[in-house]
Amino acid sequence: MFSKILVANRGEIAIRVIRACRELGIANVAVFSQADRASLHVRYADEAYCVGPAPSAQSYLNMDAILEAARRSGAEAIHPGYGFLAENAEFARRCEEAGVVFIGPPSGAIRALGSKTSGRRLARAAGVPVVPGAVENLSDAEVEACAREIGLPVVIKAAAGGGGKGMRVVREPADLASAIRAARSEATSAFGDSAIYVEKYLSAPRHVEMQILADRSGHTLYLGERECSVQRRHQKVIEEAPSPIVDEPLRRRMGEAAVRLAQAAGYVNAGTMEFLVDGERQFYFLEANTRLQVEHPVTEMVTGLDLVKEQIRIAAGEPLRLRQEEVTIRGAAIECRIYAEDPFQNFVPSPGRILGLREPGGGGVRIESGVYEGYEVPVHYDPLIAKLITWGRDRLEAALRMRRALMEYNIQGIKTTIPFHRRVMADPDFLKGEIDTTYIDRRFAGSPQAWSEAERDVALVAAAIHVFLRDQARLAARTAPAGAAVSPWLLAARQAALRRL
Amino acid sequence: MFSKILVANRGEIAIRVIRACRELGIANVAVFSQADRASLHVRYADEAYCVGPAPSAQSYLNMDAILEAARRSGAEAIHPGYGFLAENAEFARRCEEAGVVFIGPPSGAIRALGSKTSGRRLARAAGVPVVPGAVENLSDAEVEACAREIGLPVVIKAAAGGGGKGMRVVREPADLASAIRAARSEATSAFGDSAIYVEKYLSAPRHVEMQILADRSGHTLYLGERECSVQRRHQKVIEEAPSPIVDEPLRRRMGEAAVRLAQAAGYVNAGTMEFLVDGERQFYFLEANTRLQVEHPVTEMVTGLDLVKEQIRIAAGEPLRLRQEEVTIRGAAIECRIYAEDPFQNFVPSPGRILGLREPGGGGVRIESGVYEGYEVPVHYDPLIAKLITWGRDRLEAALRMRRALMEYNIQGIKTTIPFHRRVMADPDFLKGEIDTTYIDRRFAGSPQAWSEAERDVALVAAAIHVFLRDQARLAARTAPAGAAVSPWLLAARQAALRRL
Amino acid sequence: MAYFAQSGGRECRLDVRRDAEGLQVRLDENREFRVDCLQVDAGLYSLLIQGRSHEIDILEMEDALVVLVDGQPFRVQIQDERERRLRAGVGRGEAKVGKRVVTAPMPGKVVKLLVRPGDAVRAGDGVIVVEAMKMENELKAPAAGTVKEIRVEEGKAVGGGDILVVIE
Amino acid sequence: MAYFAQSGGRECRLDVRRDAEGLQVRLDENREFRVDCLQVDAGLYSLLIQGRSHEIDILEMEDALVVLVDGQPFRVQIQDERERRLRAGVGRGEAKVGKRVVTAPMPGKVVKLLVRPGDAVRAGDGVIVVEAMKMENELKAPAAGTVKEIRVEEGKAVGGGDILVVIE
Repeated sequence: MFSKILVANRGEIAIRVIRACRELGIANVAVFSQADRASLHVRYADEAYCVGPAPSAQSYLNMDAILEAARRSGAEAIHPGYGFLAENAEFARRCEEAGVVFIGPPSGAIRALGSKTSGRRLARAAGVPVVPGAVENLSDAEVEACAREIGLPVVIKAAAGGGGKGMRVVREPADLASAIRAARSEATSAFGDSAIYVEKYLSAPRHVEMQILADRSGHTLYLGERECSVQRRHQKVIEEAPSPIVDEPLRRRMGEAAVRLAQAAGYVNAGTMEFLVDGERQFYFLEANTRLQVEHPVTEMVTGLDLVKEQIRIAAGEPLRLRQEEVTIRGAAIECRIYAEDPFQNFVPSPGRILGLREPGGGGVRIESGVYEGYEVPVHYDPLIAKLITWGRDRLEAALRMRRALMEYNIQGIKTTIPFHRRVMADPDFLKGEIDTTYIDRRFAGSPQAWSEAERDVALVAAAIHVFLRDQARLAARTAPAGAAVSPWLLAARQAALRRL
Repeated sequence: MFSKILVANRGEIAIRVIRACRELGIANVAVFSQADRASLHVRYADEAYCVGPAPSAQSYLNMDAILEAARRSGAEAIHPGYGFLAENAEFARRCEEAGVVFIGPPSGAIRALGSKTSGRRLARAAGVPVVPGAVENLSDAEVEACAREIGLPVVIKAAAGGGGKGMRVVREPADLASAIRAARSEATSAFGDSAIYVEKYLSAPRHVEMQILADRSGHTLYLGERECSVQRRHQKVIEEAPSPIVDEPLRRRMGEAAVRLAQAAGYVNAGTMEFLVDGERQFYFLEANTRLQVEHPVTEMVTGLDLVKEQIRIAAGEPLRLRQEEVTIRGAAIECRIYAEDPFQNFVPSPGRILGLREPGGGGVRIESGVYEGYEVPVHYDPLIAKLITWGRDRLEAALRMRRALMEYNIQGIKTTIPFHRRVMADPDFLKGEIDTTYIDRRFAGSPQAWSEAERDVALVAAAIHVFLRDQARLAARTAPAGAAVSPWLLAARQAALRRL
Repeated sequence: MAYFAQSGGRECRLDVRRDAEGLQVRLDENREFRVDCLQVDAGLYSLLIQGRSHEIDILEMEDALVVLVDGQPFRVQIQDERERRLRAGVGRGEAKVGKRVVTAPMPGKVVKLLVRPGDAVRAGDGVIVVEAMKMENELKAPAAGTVKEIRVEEGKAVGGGDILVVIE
Repeated sequence: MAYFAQSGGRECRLDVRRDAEGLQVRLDENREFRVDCLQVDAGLYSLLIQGRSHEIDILEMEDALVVLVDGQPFRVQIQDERERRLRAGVGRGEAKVGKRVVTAPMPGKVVKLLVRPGDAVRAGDGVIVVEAMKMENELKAPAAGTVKEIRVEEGKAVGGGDILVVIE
């Protein structure tokens, strides 16, 4: 086993990996950009090295600086998290060269599966059905030609992409040019690779993905599916395991297809095969994610496995400790991604300082968070600040528990998507499991309104009290001496903060 | 099913019950003393009524006020939590009279089992072994006589007690009189009942208890054991499930004994049979707890059951939905009780305002907490402010996860037992499962010291920086205008609080 | 103090008084609320109103408050008497003319300018692409007109609320 | 600034300087620490020292600091030069004489007085029972002597640090 691991990421996923290291008794090393000195992953790690200025191209994507931090600290392995360098075959190769273990698949498998175009090719060869489209790295003109050939709607995607970045759906011919431009530009800035491709856009499919684990000897397991149909701008916002539409026979068929594809690619470590599932429960391979997924906790909650620890053990050369028939699903889990975005203003990013934080607790509740009270969410990175996961004996218990936990979750100072999730958890369609990738647009179009009128009087009374107290406080401040210095010692101010009125 | 439940408790357990109600879609009603307006259970509940002044005898033990709150709010049932009125047969009887369902056993079963003396009598009759001692309500003289008869060491206990209150161990004849006085006085103030009894004190037994559930038709299940050997002043501080020394045959024997005893008492709802287990793995019935236990979450974590929801369903007349063979134990769970006590000063209570709070997160971590940042822990009640529970695929993973979670847990403003728990989780005996009721005295006697010298230089450097910055801030404060009014709006002060130096 | 509020198509008047027992709020001259109010944080309150316990979280938006009552959002526009008189004096049309600017909704970086000064634009046309928190956001013209002024350059950082493009 | 610290039987001198790059701490004239210090809360710090990341939580006790380094506690007594000179002037014996009082370690209620003025007590004898947070705590005499004064009554509330009994 390794004695020290470097975590080449930031935010909640860096903390996730640090926790796994700590629970395995492995020393851990964080890296951080100049904008991230106060970030929680730096505080939690055993060691921490600055790898460059705020822009990720100069820090979290800076292979030289990260490999240098590994060398300085004596780390024997690097965990890339998700995003940044996680699916970068070049980085995996450079780790191999530098004699440091990349905790992920070999660079060859990343190349074979990581690009969506070559992944689709491999799937076809392995007899796994795929969505119609062009699987090549296309020029702008070729994208347009192919789009016309397979017919609108189409989706343009970054070949190296993931998480909705560099992805655009085109429904009208007039939007094609600007979508190509946007996809290519985002692909370049997010992944350092401008390659894009196009495929048929299925109208209301469900997004179901299969988690796999493979050890070095080729022993490959599937750990069941996750349903990720609740998406906004093609970015997953709510995921769950198991999928409400997958039964044991379908699970086995999808799982075996995923394992077949992984083995064809010489895959090692944790990975995910994404599928679209249509109304007839036919599944089509969409793309592979050759890394840990954001939503991996829902699989952990129902299987009892710790995927990051499994990744580390596999990378250290250990064989998987269980057989397929020992993988059992207990209950159901749901994850809500908490973004620093304003749900009342079209989800524009809302960076800034967190002035108050109260996290939910209790049974069946898990929080993966990268923030704390007093922390400033920086403008430079992804707005995902936390994930809230709940478990229940069945899907309904998990959903009602999520609703309860979201009521307790309170973040002051920045806007977050918590109120949006509360609405979803009160929606009958969601509670019945009637979700697909059009779900959010279909159910939550238009400006967000209160979903019941019962408490409007209370809202009016509260608003009046709020402005009344604010006016009184302003009045008091005007009569107080101005310019009093604010120091950390004034935090004692908080002592007087809890006022009964 | 009930449409509204009143929760006759405070702190973390009131919140625990409110959460269960919310997840079942049941309206809930909190009660609070005048000292608890700002407590979290009041904020989380749907309704809240003040039931009297700070002292519990006038509020949380005030049956008239609580029944009146139930009447006003239209609550159909009352959940008593643990402590306060939870094991009070008189209160259960008064609920029955008032036509409101007491969520717990019938008053007859509380009387039969709730008093330790009658519980022991019943156990003997049911063929369950008990510890030698006098099972009567004794006078001071009778306690002394009986102690002499069975021989020191003995333990004097409140007949109506629990949680170490009203309990005193006597090893020396000279201490007998003061121990009797203290036990009787605590029994009176904590339970309103001065009855005490005495039994043989086993020298280094393990404390293992069996959770049971019984529905109204007499169908009774055992849900496996909890080991609660890690105690200080006879108060449990760390609990776990399963017990490291209990294997499946012993679990079945203890479980069946617990079920037999419950059935003999006409028991309905959740309950716990406490046993002492000696070095030969012989078990002796100690007492019954006719209520939810503080440590119930560890059983929930390994069985996947929600005990409070089960209690509510049973009280509503529903039959248990599972059979004994469907109760399965997955992995292991550990609970650390977080008290507002100073571990560096002989665990004296440390009430006061919580100025900063960072709770741990991540997989397998559960927090049951009654506090929040800015909250003032009142002097009037039990110092238990939170419980931290971890789960792992095996005991070692749960323990290492606990160690990791305790590192993340940070409470500013008051002293807590978190540093003590960190020490336990680093102790080889604990990690090997070598614990008994003498464990804490044996391993952690004397003044607490750092358990390794490696970081003392860092501690010295940090101390110097701390006083340096404090001196500088005091200097700055002296030159700033004095008497600036502190208002909640000044909380923005926090914005400047995160200082890089 | 008297306040005037609009919410969900409803207009009402609210009078807030503080007395020895706490706060008293009158809604529209006919309903009285006796409120036991605990202020937990600047925008976070615990209200007890006739036995009901409400957790209130208030988000201040540009032109209104979003009041979360136990997590459920209500948009409330509220003014005191002075503000109300001021607003009454301003024509509604005027406010719209003043809105013909494209502002940055959040801090970010200008990725691409899609128009040049003098270009004619229709309402809804993309005029500028701003990247914030790793997502590109195409900002659109609020109304038809001519691009009068561009106040930023490609590659430059912008602050939340900065005026980027002026359309006439 | 120069400080003098005692910890774990060790005595040392610490010099703290602030310069443009952050804080520099010299330990005992021979070891230099360049510290990247982030103050998170009044007693909570994140220190980066030569690549090592430490979370420091400082609890102020009556006569010392408890410094938790990544959760591990160290008791440190630390003074600046002025304080050190002051203490040096005070005989150690004197301080002990001044300690012959029984104080309430926390707020609570007096349950029972076990002694009366004029009673002789030995060190370790119980003198008073105080209930705090539902537990009864018997407070003991710090030294042998005679009870000179009892400042509280049974049933009365006491504050943390209040002097309850004076022994001479």
